[in-house]
Amino acid sequence: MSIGVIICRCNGVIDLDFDKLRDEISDNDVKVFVRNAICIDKEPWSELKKNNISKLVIAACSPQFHERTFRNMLKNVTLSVPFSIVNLKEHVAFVHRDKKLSYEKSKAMIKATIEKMKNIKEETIVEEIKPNKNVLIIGAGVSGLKVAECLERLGFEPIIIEKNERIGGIIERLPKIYPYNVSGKEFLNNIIKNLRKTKIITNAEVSSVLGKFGNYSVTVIRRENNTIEIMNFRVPCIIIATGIEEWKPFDITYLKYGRVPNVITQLELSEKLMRNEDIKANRIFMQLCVGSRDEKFYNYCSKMCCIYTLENAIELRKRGKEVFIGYMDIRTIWKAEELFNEARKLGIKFIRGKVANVTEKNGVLKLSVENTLENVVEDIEVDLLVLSSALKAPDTNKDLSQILDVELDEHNFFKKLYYKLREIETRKRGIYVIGSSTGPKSIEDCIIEAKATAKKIATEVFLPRLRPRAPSVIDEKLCIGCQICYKVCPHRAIEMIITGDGEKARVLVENCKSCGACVANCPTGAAQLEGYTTEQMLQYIETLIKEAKMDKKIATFVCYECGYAALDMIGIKRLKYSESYLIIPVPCLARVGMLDIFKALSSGADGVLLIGCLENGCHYLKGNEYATYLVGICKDILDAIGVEKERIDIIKVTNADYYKLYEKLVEFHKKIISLPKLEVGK
Amino acid sequence: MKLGLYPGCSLEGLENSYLVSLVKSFEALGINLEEIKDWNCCGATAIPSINVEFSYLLVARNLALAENSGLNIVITPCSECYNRLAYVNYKIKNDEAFKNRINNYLKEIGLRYDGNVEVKHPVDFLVKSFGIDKIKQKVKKPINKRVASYYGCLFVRPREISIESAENPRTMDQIVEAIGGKPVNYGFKTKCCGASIIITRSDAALKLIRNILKSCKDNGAELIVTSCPLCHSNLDMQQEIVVKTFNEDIKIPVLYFTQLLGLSLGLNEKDLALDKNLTYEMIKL
Amino acid sequence: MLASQVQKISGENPLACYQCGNCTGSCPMEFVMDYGPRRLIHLLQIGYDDEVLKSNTIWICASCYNCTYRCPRKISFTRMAFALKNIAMKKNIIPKKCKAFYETFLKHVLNYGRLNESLFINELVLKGGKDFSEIVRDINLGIKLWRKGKLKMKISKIDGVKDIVKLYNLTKDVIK
Amino acid sequence: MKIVVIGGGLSGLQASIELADHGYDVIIVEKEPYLGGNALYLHKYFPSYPLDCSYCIQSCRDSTGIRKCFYRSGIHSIENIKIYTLSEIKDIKEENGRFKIEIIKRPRYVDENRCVNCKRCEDVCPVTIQDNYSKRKAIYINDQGIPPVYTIDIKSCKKCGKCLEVCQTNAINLDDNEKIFEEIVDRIIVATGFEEYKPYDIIEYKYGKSSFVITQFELAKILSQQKKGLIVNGRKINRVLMIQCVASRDVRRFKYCSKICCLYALKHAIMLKELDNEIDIYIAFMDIRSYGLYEFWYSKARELGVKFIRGRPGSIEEHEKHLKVYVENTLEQKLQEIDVDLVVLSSALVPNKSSLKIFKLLGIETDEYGFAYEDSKIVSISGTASQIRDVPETIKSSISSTLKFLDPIITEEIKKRREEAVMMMYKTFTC
Repeated sequence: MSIGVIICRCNGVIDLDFDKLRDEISDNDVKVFVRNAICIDKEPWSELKKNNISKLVIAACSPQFHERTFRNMLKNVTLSVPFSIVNLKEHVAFVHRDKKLSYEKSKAMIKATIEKMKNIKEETIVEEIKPNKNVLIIGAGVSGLKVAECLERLGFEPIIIEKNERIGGIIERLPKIYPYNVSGKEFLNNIIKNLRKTKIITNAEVSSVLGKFGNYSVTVIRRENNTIEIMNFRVPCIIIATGIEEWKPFDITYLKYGRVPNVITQLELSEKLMRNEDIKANRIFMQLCVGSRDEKFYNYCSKMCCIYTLENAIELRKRGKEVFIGYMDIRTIWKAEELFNEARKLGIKFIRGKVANVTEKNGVLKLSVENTLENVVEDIEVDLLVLSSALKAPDTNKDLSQILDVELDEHNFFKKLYYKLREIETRKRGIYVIGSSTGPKSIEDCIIEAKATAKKIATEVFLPRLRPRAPSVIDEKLCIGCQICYKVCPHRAIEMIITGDGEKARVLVENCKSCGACVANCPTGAAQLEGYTTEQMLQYIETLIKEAKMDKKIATFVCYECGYAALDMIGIKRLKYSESYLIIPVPCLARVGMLDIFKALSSGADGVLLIGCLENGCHYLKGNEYATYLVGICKDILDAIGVEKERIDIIKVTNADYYKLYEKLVEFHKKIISLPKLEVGK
Repeated sequence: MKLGLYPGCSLEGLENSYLVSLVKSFEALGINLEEIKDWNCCGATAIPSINVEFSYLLVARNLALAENSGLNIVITPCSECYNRLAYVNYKIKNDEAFKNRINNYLKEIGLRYDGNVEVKHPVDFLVKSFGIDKIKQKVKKPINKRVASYYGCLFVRPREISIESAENPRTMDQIVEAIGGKPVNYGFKTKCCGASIIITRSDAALKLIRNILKSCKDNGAELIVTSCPLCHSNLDMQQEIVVKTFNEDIKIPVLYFTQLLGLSLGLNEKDLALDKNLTYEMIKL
Repeated sequence: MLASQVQKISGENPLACYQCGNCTGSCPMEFVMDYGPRRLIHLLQIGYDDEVLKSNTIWICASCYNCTYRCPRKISFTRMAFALKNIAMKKNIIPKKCKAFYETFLKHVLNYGRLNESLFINELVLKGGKDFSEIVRDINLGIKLWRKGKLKMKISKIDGVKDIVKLYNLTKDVIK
Repeated sequence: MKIVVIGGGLSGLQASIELADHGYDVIIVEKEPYLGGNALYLHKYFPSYPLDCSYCIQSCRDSTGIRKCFYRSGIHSIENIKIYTLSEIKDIKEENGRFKIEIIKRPRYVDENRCVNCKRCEDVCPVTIQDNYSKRKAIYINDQGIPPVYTIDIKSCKKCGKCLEVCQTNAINLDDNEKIFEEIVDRIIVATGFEEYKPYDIIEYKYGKSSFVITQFELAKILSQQKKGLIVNGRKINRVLMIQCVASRDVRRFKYCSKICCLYALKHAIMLKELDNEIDIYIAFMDIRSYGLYEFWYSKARELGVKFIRGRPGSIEEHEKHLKVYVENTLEQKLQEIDVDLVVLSSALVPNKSSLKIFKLLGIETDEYGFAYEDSKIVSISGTASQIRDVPETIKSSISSTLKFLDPIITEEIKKRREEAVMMMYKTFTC
């Protein structure tokens, strides 16, 4: 059993006293190889293979660039060993001037990594689940139906649960949908006619969901004619497609909705048009943004109302009615602009303003509205006032979010895993959210999301290995059932089970993303994450700090996502900062515990800096939030024991903001220098 | 629970009848009020126009005095005063920075306010805290009239301090119902009467008063009740001028809701200072 | 910048307004104003400070909070108007009648701690707070009030007048 | 299944990752030296707040986390993704249901398989190129770009040979030539994307005439370089005016609304305010279209003190030290003259120039502006080639574009490949 250390010279960029280094770190178990350009040169790797090593430390450039390159290299020489990478290029060679201190830093980092690797265990294989071909879809609106259609084509057998008696959602009520130029019903029928294997259950609601990705067990209650039917399903994935509904603007009392019969909402008008009802009114005023873009009700824009309002207005105008539209901004994005143009050409009157008063007399409504472009308050008499009311999340979302254990955002829509790139996923693996369940969406968007979700499910479920990476493990003997890990887990990958020995936590392996939040917060050390177990971390920190022979040392916990990338970027830009920063990479700042911080200080570090992702930008959802709390608590503790609390700090950055991080590094170092030497044990 | 009273300048002055009838009718209901000692003017809309910061302090002083004397609730009959007191109270309770700023000033005069006082309008107090049913039980002489309740602006707006819906309030109508009257529904319940500009722009204000009176009259009201001395003085005192200016028959008696309440509770007109109303002569009960 | 000054005093940010016009439509006094509330906020937004301060809008605002209640952006024009009046008064841009009214009001608050209404009206008339035609019009009313015994000449003054003056002096220079 | 993805922007990358995750072989053809497309130059993105960085894509199934920067996504070393940069498709021929594509690769002058990105060549290169917005050497690398290797700008290169001396892996070849490759593929994904219209033809706005009239994309590039305050062409900028709907919503040019310009104008306004609170920012608009949940950005910008003027400027005059913009404030019905230091045009977004050729080769119909309409069974349109989208929509559209190529039957070979990749991941303990 020996550990190989391969150090890359990178064409002379990494320039250390390699002989001395070899002497210092070699021993019986550790073999050191110094080579050049190991990312392109295959020769050093076959040499490793010959030397029969069982574990490997690669001291080269950023693993962010080349982790997969090295994996491929190892694969090419059929060497299957666990390995870890130390970054001597972006984190040392590019950023430091002093040769001696650079050497110390490099040595300490390599030595600490060797120590860590010594304790690494081979991974344990867990049994695999064979997922079945069902997928549960909640909501039978356009998104739900479309995703069922797509999944069917891929060989799935979807089950759709609809809480209402009728299927179709909001679109069913629209006489004409943009840009398809057909009625909502027709559009839906085109999808429904393709459904063969899909089971649609109406009047039904989900009552409980247990389990994990690949194997969720769902209970559905169906109520009809006073009978209750309970059904159970086992599904690998669940899709939330609960959609959106129109707000009834009773609360805006001055608009008199609900009190005067000829004040209706836009979708009520759509329904009338859909039923081909005769609209008796001759003068019609449509008010946009009723309740939406309003801080008091719904402060977002409902996106779709401009478009269906214009469709309705055009239809009515074509029937010879006089139509007014009151608006703040007309939001006909992309080619819907043609609707706006058409409406203008047809002579629909646009008034930039909001109806402020409504008085009714003998069926005639007198509206007063400021025409903001003319600076006059106009009194307009109409027969019908149509309110394009806000689109809002259904109230049932709250219950559903609790049953499914996924979060809602501030508007009661379902929260996406990540707002930019992972919009159709939720924090729980295997639970997808599509269509207007995450906010108002156009029909085109719903269709696209449905397709994308089908693709994602196919890839996840078809292919073997539902497990992502090494998950954390909870030792049942040590677990005291305190539920802390259960509560901090950002991906809800821990369940509490009742055993003969009381309540215990257990990892839902398939859902775990290996962030380490449970490890950092477990009071008994029951939760462990291979590579970052309590013991491995402490040993790493101790070796790192003790081996670095320098005046001031700063233990720098860097999250492996944006934090590490920003630090790399400083290297790439060759900005110079102090050698005192000794790097401790962690998967996410969630892994950093109080123990780790105080271990660093007691081992001789003068300061501790945590570098993580931007606010709202943590790749594991909650890590930087937890770390912020932790830093606050540690500061208080330091304060209480009479140590300067400025020694601990946290910064949240992205790659694009590397300069901010650079300034922070310079500033923090200055602060640490100004403080007296921290006496260990004090 | 100690109930305080903040009368305000108007109730000390021209509109003393409100104070008299309030105290009397509350007594009849078994509610005793303790006046805040050495209270000062709330600043109304005038002082905020001169200096916003100073206007907060005027209010804060009153609240601090109330807190000092252990009052839990301060009944503020004047809507203008209610608006100022309740708003500043709301800000102090919800904005820590604001609270500190105010207390820094108050320190200079040896006071401090921690936000333990609740400011309530009597209408709100009767309906929500005291209870409509309790009033019903005490009614001796039901008022069998069509009554238009005029709420005015300042105790339904702004939103932070609003007692109920600013567009269609019901509380005063509930009281009217409880004492046997028939509430009249009309469109100008919370439209402004122009009290704050009656002096500086009386021409405009008179127009507003006229609209309110006309709407009440058109909807068949026999009486108007108000809950604010400024609204009252506008609708009552200025009524004759309005009638003359617009040359319309929109005469209608205007009472304080406390006066009407007192009458139903069996108090006599003199006790309720009913005769001080300028429209007293029109009142036929 | 007037807009930022207004924000500082009132806590309301004029720049946050979307210009939807709901305030002007709701304003009971719009028919006598130079500019409606929306327009005034807009003038603030684009920095037409003189027009804002010289307009009669702020002096006509009846502080009914109707605009505030309905504003979809949760901005209060009423409070902005207060702040604007503060600033205008500091710059002495103020209609004559308003000047008399506010000065007398302040005098009462500082001298007595309260407003003594009967005295207040008298002083107001003397200071030119009322037009001649208004005085003539109101004489009848005055007589009526006198008969009813509503006008009382007793002055009420609080003990804490000293404190009030102190508070006033502390805040006098908040507006620059 | 072998699939070629034409275009290596955000959408092309996403589609490639999706297909590679599914075990298919992917070929990416990109005409620029680096993958990333428009995102490489945009610095920071919507829709997150605080503004997130733009060099971000979903991570592959066999790596940690939910997303990665371009350069560290490791796409260049995924076995079943082959990348052709500096390449263009010359011809596509259909043969028995498969396609034979001819790819022309322009020389990079640096061997992609030999360059180790040690940066020593850059240090010794004597030629510095200063373009409008940034500074670089003749041998350069895009810090975020994939592949992470150098490129020589041969037009500015003096062929002094200094880089050859320091390169220990012999990666540099100054006599590199154009090469032609042939690939046989089963399916095609078109992700050619969009670009910003350069509004030279709107003479009144003086774009191209004045160096202080720029477009939003150019501003993005400038912003990525700024550390404190805004300096453009050596002038300290105190007042900025942005003009919305330049050439879009214009029947003479582009009838459609470009959808995202309002959003990034707001983004830039907020970024400028955060960079230097003293900068006065005006946005001249017709309608602000911060649709859906993006409304937050509009109110945020308003609250930060960005000034909105409803009106479309008529003309811009250039003076010695400033620009004078004439705009009718339609809410005031008044002509306003505004003196500013910089005018930023939110110009229309149009299909990428090179996409037309591809569409023609593949027989894809387009609308009058060149956005693709319909796709066929074997060709899929991804991302902004068919319509303007924001980033989340682009991503979703790319994922959905791969759907129709998925085969419900997974071969044993694909299964094994996935298994191996995941097993390798378990062995890595850096993080």
